[in-house]
Amino acid sequence: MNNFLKVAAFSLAVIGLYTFYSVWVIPPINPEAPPKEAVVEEPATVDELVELGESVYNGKGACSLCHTAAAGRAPLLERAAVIAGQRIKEPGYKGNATHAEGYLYESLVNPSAYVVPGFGASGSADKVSPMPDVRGSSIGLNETEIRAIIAYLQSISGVEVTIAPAPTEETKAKE
Amino acid sequence: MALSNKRLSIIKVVFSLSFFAFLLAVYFFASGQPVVSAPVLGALDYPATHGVNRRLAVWMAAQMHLWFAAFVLAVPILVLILEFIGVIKKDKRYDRVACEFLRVSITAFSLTAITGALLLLSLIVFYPQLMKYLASIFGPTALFYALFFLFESATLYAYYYGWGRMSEGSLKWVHLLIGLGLNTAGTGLMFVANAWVTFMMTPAGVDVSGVFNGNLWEAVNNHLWSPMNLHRFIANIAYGGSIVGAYAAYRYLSAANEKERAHYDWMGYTSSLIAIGALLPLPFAGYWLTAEIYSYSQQMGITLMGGVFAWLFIVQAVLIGALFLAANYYLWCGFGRGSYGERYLGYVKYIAFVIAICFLVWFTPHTLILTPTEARALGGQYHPYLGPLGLMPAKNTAVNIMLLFTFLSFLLYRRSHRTPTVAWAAYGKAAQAGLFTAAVINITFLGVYYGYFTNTLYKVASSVPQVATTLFVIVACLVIEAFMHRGAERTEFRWGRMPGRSQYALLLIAVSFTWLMGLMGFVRSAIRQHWHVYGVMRDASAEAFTPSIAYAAKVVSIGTIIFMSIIVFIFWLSSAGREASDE
Amino acid sequence: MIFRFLIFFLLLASFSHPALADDIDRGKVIYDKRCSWCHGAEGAGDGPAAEFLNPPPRDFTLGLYKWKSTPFDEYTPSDEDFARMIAGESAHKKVSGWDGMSRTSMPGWGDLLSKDEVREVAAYIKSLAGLEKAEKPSISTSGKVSASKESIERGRKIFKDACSECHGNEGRGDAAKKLRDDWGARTWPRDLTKGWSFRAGNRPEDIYTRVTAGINGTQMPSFADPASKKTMTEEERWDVANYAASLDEPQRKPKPESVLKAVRADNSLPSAPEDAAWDKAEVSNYYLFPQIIAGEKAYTPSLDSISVKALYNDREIAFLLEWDDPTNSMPWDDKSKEIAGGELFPDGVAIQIPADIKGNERPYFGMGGAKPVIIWRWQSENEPGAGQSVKTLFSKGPERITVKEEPGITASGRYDNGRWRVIIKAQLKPATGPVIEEGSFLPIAFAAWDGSNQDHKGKHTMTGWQWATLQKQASKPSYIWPLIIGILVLAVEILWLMSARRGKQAR
Amino acid sequence: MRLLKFILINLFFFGLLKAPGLFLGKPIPASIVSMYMFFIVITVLLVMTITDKGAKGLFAPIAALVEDPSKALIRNIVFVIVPVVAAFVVYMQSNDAFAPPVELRSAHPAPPAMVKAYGKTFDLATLENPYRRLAKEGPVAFSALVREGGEVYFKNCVFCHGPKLDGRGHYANALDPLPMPFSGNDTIAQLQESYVFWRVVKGGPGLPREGGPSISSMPSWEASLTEEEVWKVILFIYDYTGNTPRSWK
Repeated sequence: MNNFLKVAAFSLAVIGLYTFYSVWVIPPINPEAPPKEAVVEEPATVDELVELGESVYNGKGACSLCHTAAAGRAPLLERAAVIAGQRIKEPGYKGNATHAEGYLYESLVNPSAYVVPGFGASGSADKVSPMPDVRGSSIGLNETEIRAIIAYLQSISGVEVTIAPAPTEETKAKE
Repeated sequence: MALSNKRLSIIKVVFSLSFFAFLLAVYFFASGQPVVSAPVLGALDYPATHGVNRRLAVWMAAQMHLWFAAFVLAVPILVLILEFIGVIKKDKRYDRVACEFLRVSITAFSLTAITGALLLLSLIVFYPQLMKYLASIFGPTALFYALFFLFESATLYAYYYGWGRMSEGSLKWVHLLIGLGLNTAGTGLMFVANAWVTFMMTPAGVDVSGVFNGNLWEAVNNHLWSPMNLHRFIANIAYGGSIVGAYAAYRYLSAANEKERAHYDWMGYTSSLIAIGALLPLPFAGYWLTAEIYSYSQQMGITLMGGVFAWLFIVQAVLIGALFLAANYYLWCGFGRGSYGERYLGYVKYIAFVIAICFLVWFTPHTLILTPTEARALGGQYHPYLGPLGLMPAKNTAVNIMLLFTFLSFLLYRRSHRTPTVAWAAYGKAAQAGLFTAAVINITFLGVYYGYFTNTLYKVASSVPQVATTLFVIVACLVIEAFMHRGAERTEFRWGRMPGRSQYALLLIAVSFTWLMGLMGFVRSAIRQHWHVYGVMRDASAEAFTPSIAYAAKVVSIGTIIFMSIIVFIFWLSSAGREASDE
Repeated sequence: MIFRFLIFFLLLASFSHPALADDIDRGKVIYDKRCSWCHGAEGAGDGPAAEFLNPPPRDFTLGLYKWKSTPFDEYTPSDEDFARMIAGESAHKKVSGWDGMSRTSMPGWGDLLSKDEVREVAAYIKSLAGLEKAEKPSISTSGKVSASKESIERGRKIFKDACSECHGNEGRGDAAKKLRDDWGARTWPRDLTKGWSFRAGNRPEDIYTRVTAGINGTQMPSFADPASKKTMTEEERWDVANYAASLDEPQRKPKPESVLKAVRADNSLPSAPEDAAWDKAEVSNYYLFPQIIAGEKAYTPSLDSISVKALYNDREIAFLLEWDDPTNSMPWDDKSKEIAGGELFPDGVAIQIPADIKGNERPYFGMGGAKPVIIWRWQSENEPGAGQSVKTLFSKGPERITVKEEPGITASGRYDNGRWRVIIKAQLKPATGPVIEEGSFLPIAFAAWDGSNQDHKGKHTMTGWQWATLQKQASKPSYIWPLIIGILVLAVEILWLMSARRGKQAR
Repeated sequence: MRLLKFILINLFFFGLLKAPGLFLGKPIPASIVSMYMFFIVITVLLVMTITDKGAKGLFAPIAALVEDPSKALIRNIVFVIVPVVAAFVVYMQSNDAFAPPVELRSAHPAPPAMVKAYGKTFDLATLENPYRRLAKEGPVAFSALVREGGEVYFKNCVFCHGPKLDGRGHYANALDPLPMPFSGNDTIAQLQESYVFWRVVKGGPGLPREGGPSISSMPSWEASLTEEEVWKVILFIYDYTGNTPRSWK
């Protein structure tokens, strides 16, 4: 038993030394924290809204993962805001938006309202979109970010940005 | 002893079978999953843990499983090697030790299965989305895993229970074959598990958003798979050797009589020799692994070597330095086993000096901890004398010289019980000395020249010729040694004539090894940072932070203590079981 | 005989190398690589860096050198002077305070250039103005008068008559005279209390040489020049040099790593700089460097160091900030306006601390950034009777500053003989800003404005982050741990002893 | 006497480690000295205890102190002194409160994979100096670019990094830490140009945590220098100091 205690004490001392060295002797460096969503200030101007939209599009929203020519899994959005006006008149459209802006909003929160031919979920015959609701847990955009995305899409499509920086009564009523 | 040996075995079998069933269930669950892209997770995708730190829970489970797995994989390899040596040398001692260990391995085997199940369970409970995604890709491999597991269980029991019955004649060779099958299955198991782990680090076979392209082999054979397989395989051997060495050391210290002492002395020596032998090529496997990390993602490589974890390699240097110092000390003490040992004692201080210097160079950090006064005196972070020692070429040089001098200790140790009688012995020794000197000069020159006098482009270029020099000299000296000592005058090796102090060196090796494995496991996983699957699937849980080295050290220490305690318990259990059956 | 040969060879050697065409050519190559960036391709002191440096780089085409050891009536510096000016300290370790041209952008090149190369460069730059070898020898310091009390006392009187006109009553370079050098650059008389800032050393010998030779191209005349109204005898020059050397306040030389230790005061904190309570506090000195990062840049700073003391009690902390400023900038005052020679602003000083204290982390030192800072800014009177002002600013960067209401902050300053002494008091638990705790380390930075030098807003001088700490009076934990360790060690010893005894008995 | 030898050997090494600080003004940091000494003491101890005889010789005086009754007086003295010394050491350590916090700043921290600047995104892994190829293709144009880089340097960087590029500019000693030197082979010589580009463009504020962003006075030059100017000034600093950029190829 005496031997066992000695050996145990020795082993504990060795472990203790290594721990001491790693914890107290080498400098404490805390690795970078995982990128947190920045607390976005409410955009005050249309330009800021578009800017926010771009960063969400490429960052948090992860839109650019699929909506690129390289990935090829989702339609390209360079003219999305232009096409939107025509989409609502197409026969395959199941949503209830009445104008382009509303259509874009709907595409984000209810993607299956209109599925671009060839981009449906596999086995659904283009009836169901593989895209998630952007408000869902996997992406989790808030209303400001959704409006920012719409503003961004409008800006890259070259149409006038119709989204107001802060939600107006009109947009609120629509929602 | 309340549990009889038989009842223990039944429990073990039940455990193993239930683990197998569990694996099959996972397989069927997984194979039903549709192929999806890696989900973008939010904090709500992780089930509530009610105060349990999910990260820590999975970490502990994984680390325990890895230690046990390493032990369980390593011991049969060691056992097979020992049994084989025993057959060749016709020495029963080897056989006895081998059998003694297999018994330990059997208890550890069921503990491996238990910790494995625990790990799997905790992963599924705490990280369901990740497991779902991995299962959607690796589902089919679970079947292989289950099959390997079944085969390993079967061969293990056959190997162990057939030991007595298959000990003679051709049956012995069949027995060896079963042992080989056991090790193949075990290694196969590890390879399959490695595929999952390495996929998380260097995903292949999927596109940027994680959509699986259907080629399972590509996902399995990702960048890190092969180097990781090799690295873990070699490390397992070294680890097994060190644990067995520690066991022998403990038995040596508490031996009741001369005979037992001699036996455990011999056992400690043999196993630690295997451990150190396997330790030598390990850095080179490590180089390969790191090179692959760099080639997959330079970013990841820099995070590993230059960034937050730069200090981890200083800690690693301290640990490996301690390992080498302990190994050398053990050899030096061993000079006393032979009757000629006395004549080499004088050299020890020089060898120790060189090894210590190399050691100090190795752990000189690149970024110095300076008080503001010191920083001012030096005028910045760079130190005129220590600065160059912090660079890679200096460390490569130091490691190679350290290896060479450890080898020198070994050579002197071998001569402590024999004197060559061949006519050309003097020339042989001169040749060895010449080779040795040339090698040291060459390694130093390469390090200094490539490190400080050429284009930075070639900085790392020195490592390959340095390593080649070291290996060449070791092999050449061994060949000369072998020829020179043909028909040499030998005195008997007096096993058991070791001071108790030397046994603590073996204990230190085992403890350091365990700790080191935990630390390296941490860094391998930590360089993924906040990714589940690097660059593909982000960890969005509250515990997604990368732990600091201090945090990891504490976790590893606690893990080591728990693991060592269980191991002690297993040894006690197996010896108690044997005493019970002996009665 | 042998000696004669030796001398002959030495002479031969010395004749064979000065100002050879080869030397000049080689010197030009070195000059083009190393010197032309500041001194210009043609040596006219107009290199790319020239307009940003203060003092500006020398124009070699005029052959006019400020810092030479040859007499006033000798145009050319000695070869030794050239070597010193170029090679700097490494070649002349014995000259104190000389590292290149001290406190200028001219470094000592002795580590990069060999002695021969230095000679070659010197030959080249001499050739730019057609200078030959100096005919007169360097000023001899062999008649040195030792720096006795009497000598210094005599020096003081002479100084008052002859020097204080520019250097000020206390030698702080604060006499109200607007000076320009022959190249048109604004110059300020040397602050003699900062010996470490002298270009060519601050030993009495160095100062004697300066007084004797003058500084070419500036208003600093030679006091050995018989044509001058203020000619001094050799002894007088030594006296005044001894006096000037005695003005040095070496304890005010900045030490960059020094921690500002605030001392606990028993009673209320002093409101006057003369208060004896300040004697308890240790002074910390910091270099000021000009803001040359963003916005309007201060390329020609007139302030170069600041000294700080701090006291605190239960509620408040008080800082005593002292810095030498050659002018009291009073924007309404005609004299001030004349000295300023440009738009005139009030003087100012500021203390910056992080808005949150989190371990060692600090915001960006230049007015913060993503992590905000708190700034307490004091300003001297802008109009007669308007009074000095103090403001609390909350800053997230140079363009994102908001003024906060903070009644707990007070400040007052006084200007006296070239030195500002300002006391700023702040709450330990302010409405805006971090809670300042005893014993912990507080990152702190300072800034200063010299309105006569057109410093205002972002154009000013400043320090980087420094550490301040509120020195604890007595702390209990510091005795507990040693006690525990001591007892533990003793216990181990006794255990050991007992086990040894037992072992012996067993035997 | 072996005990004395043991102490003397260790003292010798300790002196060796302290010498650079005492005589050359280049101290070996206290943190390193303590690390070194720890292993030196252990190594010496190991070497001296290989044989039983050696171990016994080393420990005999200590053992005698405890066991030999005739040495009771010395023992009592030693037993009092040792705890007092230990307590004193701890006291000194815990009261060393006026040393400012030790700061650690990794001189070359890990760069990000991507850098956004000048309205573009640069991939640091593949980013190269667009002018570097001219070194071979057009030496005349190249040296002109280096000269232009020099002008950028002497208009923007010289104040801190110095005319000798040794990090000792006019205002250097007001900064803490001192500005980075470019001369010598351990700063920019170790780095790729893309790395230097990142450091210049993003400055201290762009450093990751382990780089101690708050301990750097380097401003971000993105607003005041153009992309071309940054590349040129990088050409210059390598050229002037005779260094070559590191390359992964």
